[in-house]
Amino acid sequence: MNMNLVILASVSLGVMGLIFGIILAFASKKFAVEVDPRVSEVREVVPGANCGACGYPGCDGFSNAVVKGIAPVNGCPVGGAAVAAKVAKIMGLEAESSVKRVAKVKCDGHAENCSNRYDYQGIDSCLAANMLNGGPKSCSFGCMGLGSCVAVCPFDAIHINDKGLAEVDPEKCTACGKCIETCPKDVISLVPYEQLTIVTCNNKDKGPQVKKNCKVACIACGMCERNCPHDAIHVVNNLAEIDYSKCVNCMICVEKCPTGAIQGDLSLRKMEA
Amino acid sequence: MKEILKPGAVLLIICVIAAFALGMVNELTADRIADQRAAKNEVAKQAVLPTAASFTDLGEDALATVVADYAPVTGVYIGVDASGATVGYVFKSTPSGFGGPVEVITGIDMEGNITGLRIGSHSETPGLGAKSVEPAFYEQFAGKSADTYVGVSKTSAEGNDIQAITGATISSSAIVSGVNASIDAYHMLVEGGNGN
Amino acid sequence: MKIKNFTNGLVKENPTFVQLLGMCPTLAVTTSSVNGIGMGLATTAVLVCSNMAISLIRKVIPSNVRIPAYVIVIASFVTAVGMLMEAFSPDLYDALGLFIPLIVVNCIILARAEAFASKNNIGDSMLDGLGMGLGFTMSLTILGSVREFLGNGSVFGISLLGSSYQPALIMILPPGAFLALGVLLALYNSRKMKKAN
Amino acid sequence: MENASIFVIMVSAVLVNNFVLSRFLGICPFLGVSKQVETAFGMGMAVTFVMTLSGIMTYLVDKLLLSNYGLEHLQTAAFILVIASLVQFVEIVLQKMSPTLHQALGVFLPLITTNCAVLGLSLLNIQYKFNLVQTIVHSFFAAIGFSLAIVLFAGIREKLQTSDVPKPFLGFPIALITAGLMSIAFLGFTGLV
Repeated sequence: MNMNLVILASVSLGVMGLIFGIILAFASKKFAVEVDPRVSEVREVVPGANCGACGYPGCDGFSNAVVKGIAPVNGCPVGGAAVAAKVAKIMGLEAESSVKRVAKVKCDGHAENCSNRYDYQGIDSCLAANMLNGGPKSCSFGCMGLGSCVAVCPFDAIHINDKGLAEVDPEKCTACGKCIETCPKDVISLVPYEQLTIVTCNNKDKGPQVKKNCKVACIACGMCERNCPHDAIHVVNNLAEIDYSKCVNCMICVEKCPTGAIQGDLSLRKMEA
Repeated sequence: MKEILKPGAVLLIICVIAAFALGMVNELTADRIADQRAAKNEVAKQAVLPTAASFTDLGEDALATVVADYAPVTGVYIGVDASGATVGYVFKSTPSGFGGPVEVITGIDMEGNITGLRIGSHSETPGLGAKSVEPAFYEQFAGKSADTYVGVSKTSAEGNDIQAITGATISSSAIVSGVNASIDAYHMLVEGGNGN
Repeated sequence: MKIKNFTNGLVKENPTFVQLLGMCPTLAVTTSSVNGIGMGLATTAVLVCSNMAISLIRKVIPSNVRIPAYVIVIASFVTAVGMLMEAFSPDLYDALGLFIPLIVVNCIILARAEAFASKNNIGDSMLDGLGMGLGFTMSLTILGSVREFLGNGSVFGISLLGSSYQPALIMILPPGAFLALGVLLALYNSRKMKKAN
Repeated sequence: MENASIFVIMVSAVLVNNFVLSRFLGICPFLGVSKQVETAFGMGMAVTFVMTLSGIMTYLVDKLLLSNYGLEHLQTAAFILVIASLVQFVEIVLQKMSPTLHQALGVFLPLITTNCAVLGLSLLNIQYKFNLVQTIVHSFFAAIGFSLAIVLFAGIREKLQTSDVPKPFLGFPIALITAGLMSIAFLGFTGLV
């Protein structure tokens, strides 16, 4: 059992290992590519099957896309909700990701409330109509009901209702944000699933001018702001805005609003004790 | 500085453990493997030259000339019977076949006939070149005369030719080249007279 | 210790038919079903040990030298197994000895180490190694028997087609391996497609 | 083989015993990275760089360290360590130099490490008892053989995308059969040297 051969073997291979270890460490420092640390974090969380179902070249591709903001947080179908939640956390969207959110159309300007300036005969899409001097409706902030959002929704969660306005089905909506992106009027926004009190108006013009165009528009009178016991609603550039974390759906604002621009089903109101 | 050394240190430890383990295993097994191989060799020598009782190695210098002139031949053993008379020679040659060197052990008796052939260690493709270890192939050499070269034919073999393994002509011709080199060495040793 | 890790390697992510890894030994060795089994079992043994070893030391290894570290572990396992086998069980070595050096360069082992063992605990890694190894053995045996059947009319050495059959020698030669695997993969896909719709 | 001239080694490494189509080494990247010609070419260059350098380094390690201290049993482990570190180095440099090629090679770059071609080459260099010059030539042209095979294969596979292949044969099956036909063609070279 001549031991020195064994020791010689271990020493020689050990030294070679050491040299290569140092060279590699040095090289990885010198050639370090500034990789956004979040990319490796996302890469850790994603299943790593490189299956490409998300449409990106493997998980590395997907992680880069998520960190760059191109890919949606729930873009990994294989990972499902669990991975989406983790990725969202990494991407700093903690607040929303814990609360389930759905899209909501902030406009009630159907035919009786808001008249048309001209009769639009053309391609059945809001984007096209919007190019014609802001669309047929007299209120240039409202929903034109021509369905660009319906065309783009991958989950069939938004439709034009009988009143000619877009309406979201909260059960099907996955908050993917595609309708928000396409709507030329930016009249759709993400709202917590349980939120019952909604400001159904998107008009940021001054009060008197707005009254001419739409009967149920927000005229920025500030009644809601003054009467809200929870300081959950404020008028920001002539439009009432609800802070969903503070609002308890007591619906006092719904009663106080002179034009009915804030809507909520009073039967479901939650008066505190 | 520390994070440059850390990988090096980790690799160092892993390599040392791996090398130490390999070294120990090698110590444990080296001599057993050597015995095994020697035993196999002994068996092979006995098989190719059945008439010999024991084998002695060829003289140093004679071996040197043989290895120099007759390339793939690497070892020569003289077979002697119980009474000590030389009954033949066993030549070990390592021609390179398809996958690497093939150890060919050829026995030639004093009358100039090949008494037998065995294949030692080889790395030919399994199912093809590796078939050379089967009796169907190496039995063909026994009885061939050492006066002329042994030939290889793909189809039916007659006279001093042997039938190549189907699909492994490279391996078969490599083995035959080892045999022919052994035949040359045999002639040199026998006619040359310094076969002691 | 989920059983899924084991079954996953058998069919769903079969290393040969689905991931197309470990091609070098697969094509070179499967000239007969016996070789196929030999190679498969030898690889399984090494795969299980190396998966367990790597999952043991995964926390210690900094990521920029992880490949050299894993590879050293695998190579020493393989050499050690080869030496021990040659010393203590010569007849097994005669049968499998030829495959041992081939295992070192088998892509499956590093692929599983990199993709699985470096992320999971020892139990799952062992199961995954076993599953992948047996999946590999299974596909190798199938490929080996097909090639042997066409190549010299026998399976497991038992000649089925008798001497009248003129063997399609190409199947034993290297190109045959490509063709056989290609057709087998196509059958595998068509069966999966039929099951899908 | 050890006294073969440079030209003989070259022809045998590229054509006769082509590493992919006759010796069956390095098939995993050969199948995995041959979807487009430029990635195949990139892979070929990366493998050429790795194989040539690792051929030389393993030869030196063997000559200086292993052979004269009787450490042959460490051969596989030492060679693999050299190759793995070399590949890791290439990966780091490539990530910096050309991220697109690094992205395209992706998972197959670490697979070069266990690539049978690279280790097979190192072991063959020792088996054939080459001297340094012969080792360099053999390593380089073996890699050229590999690159030749993979680029040719990628060219055919690109054509295959547009041809109507029966449904179950799409993807790897048809690729394998093409590789089989190519390897039959390369069988023609056996015995040339």
